[in-house]
Amino acid sequence: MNKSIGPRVCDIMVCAMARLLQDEDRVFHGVSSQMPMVAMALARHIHAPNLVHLNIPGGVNPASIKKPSYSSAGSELLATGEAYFPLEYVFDLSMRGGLDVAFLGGVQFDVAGNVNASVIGDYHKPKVRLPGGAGSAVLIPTAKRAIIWRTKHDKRTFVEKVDFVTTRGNLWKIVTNLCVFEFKNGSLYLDSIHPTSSLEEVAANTGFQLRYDEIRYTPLPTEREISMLRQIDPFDYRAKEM
Amino acid sequence: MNKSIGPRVCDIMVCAMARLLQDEDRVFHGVSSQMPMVAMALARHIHAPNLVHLNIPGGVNPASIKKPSYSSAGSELLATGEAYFPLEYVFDLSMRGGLDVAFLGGVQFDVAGNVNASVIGDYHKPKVRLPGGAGSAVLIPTAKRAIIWRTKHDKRTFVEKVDFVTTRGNLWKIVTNLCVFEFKNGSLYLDSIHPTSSLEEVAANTGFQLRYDEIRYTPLPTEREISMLRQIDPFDYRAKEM
Amino acid sequence: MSSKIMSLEEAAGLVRDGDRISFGGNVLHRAPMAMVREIARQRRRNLRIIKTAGAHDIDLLCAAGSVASVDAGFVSYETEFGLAMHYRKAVEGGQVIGNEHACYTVICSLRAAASGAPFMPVAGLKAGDLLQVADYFRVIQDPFGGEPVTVVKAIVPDIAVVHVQEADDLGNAVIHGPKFEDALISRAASKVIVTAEKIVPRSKIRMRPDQVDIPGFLVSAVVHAPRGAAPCSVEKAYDADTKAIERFKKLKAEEIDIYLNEYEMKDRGFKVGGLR
Amino acid sequence: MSSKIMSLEEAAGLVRDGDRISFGGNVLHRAPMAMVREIARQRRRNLRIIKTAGAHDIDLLCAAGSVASVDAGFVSYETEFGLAMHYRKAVEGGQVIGNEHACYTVICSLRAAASGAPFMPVAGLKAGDLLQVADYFRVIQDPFGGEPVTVVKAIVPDIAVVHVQEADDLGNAVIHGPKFEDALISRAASKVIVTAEKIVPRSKIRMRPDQVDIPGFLVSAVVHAPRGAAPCSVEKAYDADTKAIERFKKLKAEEIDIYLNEYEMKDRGFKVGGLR
Repeated sequence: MNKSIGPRVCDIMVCAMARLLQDEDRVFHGVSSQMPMVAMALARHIHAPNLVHLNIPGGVNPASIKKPSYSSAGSELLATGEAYFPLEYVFDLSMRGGLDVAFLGGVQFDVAGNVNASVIGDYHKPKVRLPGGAGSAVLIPTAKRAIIWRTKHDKRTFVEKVDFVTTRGNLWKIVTNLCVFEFKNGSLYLDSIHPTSSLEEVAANTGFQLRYDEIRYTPLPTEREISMLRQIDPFDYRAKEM
Repeated sequence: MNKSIGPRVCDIMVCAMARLLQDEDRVFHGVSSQMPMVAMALARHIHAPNLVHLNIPGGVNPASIKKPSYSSAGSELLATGEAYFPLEYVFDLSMRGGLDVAFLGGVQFDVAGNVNASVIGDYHKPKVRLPGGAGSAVLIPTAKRAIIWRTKHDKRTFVEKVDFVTTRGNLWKIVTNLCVFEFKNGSLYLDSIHPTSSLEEVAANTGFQLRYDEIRYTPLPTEREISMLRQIDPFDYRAKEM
Repeated sequence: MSSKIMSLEEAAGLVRDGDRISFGGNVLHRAPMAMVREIARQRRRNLRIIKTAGAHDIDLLCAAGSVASVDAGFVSYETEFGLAMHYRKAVEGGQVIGNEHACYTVICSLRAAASGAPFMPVAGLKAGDLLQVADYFRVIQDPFGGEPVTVVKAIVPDIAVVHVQEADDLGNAVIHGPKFEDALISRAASKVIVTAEKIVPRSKIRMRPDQVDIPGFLVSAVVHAPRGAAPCSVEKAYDADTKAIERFKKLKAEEIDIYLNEYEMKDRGFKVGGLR
Repeated sequence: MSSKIMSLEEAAGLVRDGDRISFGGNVLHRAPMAMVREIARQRRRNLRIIKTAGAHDIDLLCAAGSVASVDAGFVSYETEFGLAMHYRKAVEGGQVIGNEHACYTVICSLRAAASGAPFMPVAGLKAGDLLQVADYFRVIQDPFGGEPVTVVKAIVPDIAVVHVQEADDLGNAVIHGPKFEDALISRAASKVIVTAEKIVPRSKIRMRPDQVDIPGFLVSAVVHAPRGAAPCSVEKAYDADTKAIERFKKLKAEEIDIYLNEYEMKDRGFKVGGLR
């Protein structure tokens, strides 16, 4: 890795997400999800060759994710895939307990592991109408491990109590631009801090008291990971959200 | 028609069934259903060009029904069709009120319009286990008009009370080798007697008291119908059940 | 059998004020934008939109004031285009009711409709405020003795609009690439309008009947609509027109007519029977 | 990714006594007969079969004494071959429980399984003795205030066996012609065995991923089984062998081994890695 540039947060996030995936995991990402899409491809190339990559257009294990610049639901995912397994069947799969990992978004998260993707303020008269939970309300309760990623870690996002509980359930990790949280024993715990951030920064941008067992740092991307990332994501879609 | 041969019962039955179909009707036949299959093709060629022919292999409006000699669920129905609409969607269509006519079998029928395709004797310890109702239990209640055909009209088939009510509902007509029944006002009525049979024969082979408004005879096939039948069903599958 | 080909204007006439309407495609892919624009130009009102994940279609109709409610799992452009601000403002302003669904509960509502059932079980919807605030969810007992299960109410769209690559004049429609929920909405809805990049001969469709995604007998109108999904993408035809989307996103609601007029000639083309 | 190719014998070993098992195909078309025969040869017992409409598959396993129950809408050969007499006698003799379904209620049971739901509404099942005698149906209230609705209990097959024209070694399977409920049972079951007329290279499947009916990740075993549906038919490969079916139909239950032995060499072929 070129030290003069230093590690980029998006690379740290994508590698952290990729390492959460195990071989043979069946993993789903939705729309507006370039980072998980790249993370899944990275995992398949590095340590999880039998990972099953599922997505909205229904392409199983797409060979390429290079084309759909503005979309993580583009037809290339099917065109370069090995089979067609459309969205409604991915949901069914999770409902019957057959989905290992779901990558999901969300706008507000609280210390108790509740996720809000619906509204700020009252549901029937919202101050802010959010885009909606997409798959979250059914996938977070049913996927064996739900991973949330979020590139804007601030006090409006990580709150003591969410305005609206879109869903809760098998939340496992939240990967942000500053750190990784783990949900365990009914609470969000600080799991690791990105080397590009600090405990102080995370605390200053989190709306609840941080809990942690020990201070750990998210491992930096390896050279192999970075070079693989350049290969599978040459147009740097993983940086789009930053 | 060649008078020296005389009208065949199978032709009378198929033509009677075809005439029950109206233009634009969505019509379904199942397995072991060569006669309805031929009747539907006949109707499409004679008076119902916009009839929608639905079947188990899922071929919509097959251009040909010549090949599947032993089957009315053969792949030719799809291969020569205009679209694919599989069985499960045909059922759904009927459930939501979108199927006009269903052709169904059955083994026992009673004067009150009950249909038995399941067992003779006790359900849990049957004296005779019948093949089963296939689609009947959900199609007879939901298709707008259910037509039953039966090539063996006898007292074991047409009874005062069936051993087991597999289903009941929108039964409309029963076309047999002797006559046509109509179900109305909660009872089976003798609708028309085939010219090849007689009131006495129908009465002698029916296990309940015949009801009828007037004595009518089923119209004979026209020359045009017979010549069309020879064209669409050259191998005479319509006679297979006789 | 008689042709169902209509002009875009005629077909849009099948849509009534207050209709429940469902659009094919997903987010920026294969949304039936030509028909969406025509519906807006015809000033349809109080539409109740149903879609798993919408973007430009829902946003445009909200901007045009054509919408009463939206039942969707997700309404937003993808990452680089940001949020669907017209939708958002319309909900925040109280003009539009935003019924929050999971994409899957929309699917289940449509499955219920397609199978004539009043509701559909949703095994995964187990927790959260949605069960309290949304009157289209109910938790019921499992009559077979298992855990209680959430069910979602059926939604029967009055009309479904689907944009495809190829259709014949009977409405037999072929989708290339991802099909999303298009076939499902065609079975759930009372009427179906197909808009197609290309009208192909019946004989071509008959060569591969198994490739037909929507059978013609479910279809009420077929519209020849080249570039009928633009500025959204169509597999094997064109990619999303990112500049047009960005331009749209800068418009205020009162400027929407400019946008609709720009597309009017392209959308309507020449009349049926004429050249396109 | 590693190959899932197995011999017929090995794959049949995945089937356990007492399993719920569902077969692909419909009546005389594309039934996975090679696997059915191997299961019978391996003397599997107490199988609980689930199929919309079965014929030779169910009849043969009943003759072989492998069956505890059958959940089906229809069990019979087509017109000219008559009834499935082994099935019939087994039910009449009390050895086999014949659970009467409509083909559609089997479909709904499997849809419930595929979607993790405990039950599925069946809008059309409104009357008749089945509602009284069958404990897998219940009439429940519509929580949204409509008419009461019948629901059917989910059936999760332990194993699904599907015979297809083409599969790669990962289990990505392509069905030509009618697909019947094969894809549905592959999603409803806990394990899936694919038997295939032809094993094709992964690269061939990747040329048309949208044509794959069953994705490999759902599949536990892939068996190369040329003529694996005979004497039933396979679209584009062979028609039903009416003589073989007629011969079988004349056999008594105690003569079934003769029939199974006749097919043994053909069914098993040579071992994996050898010629076939």
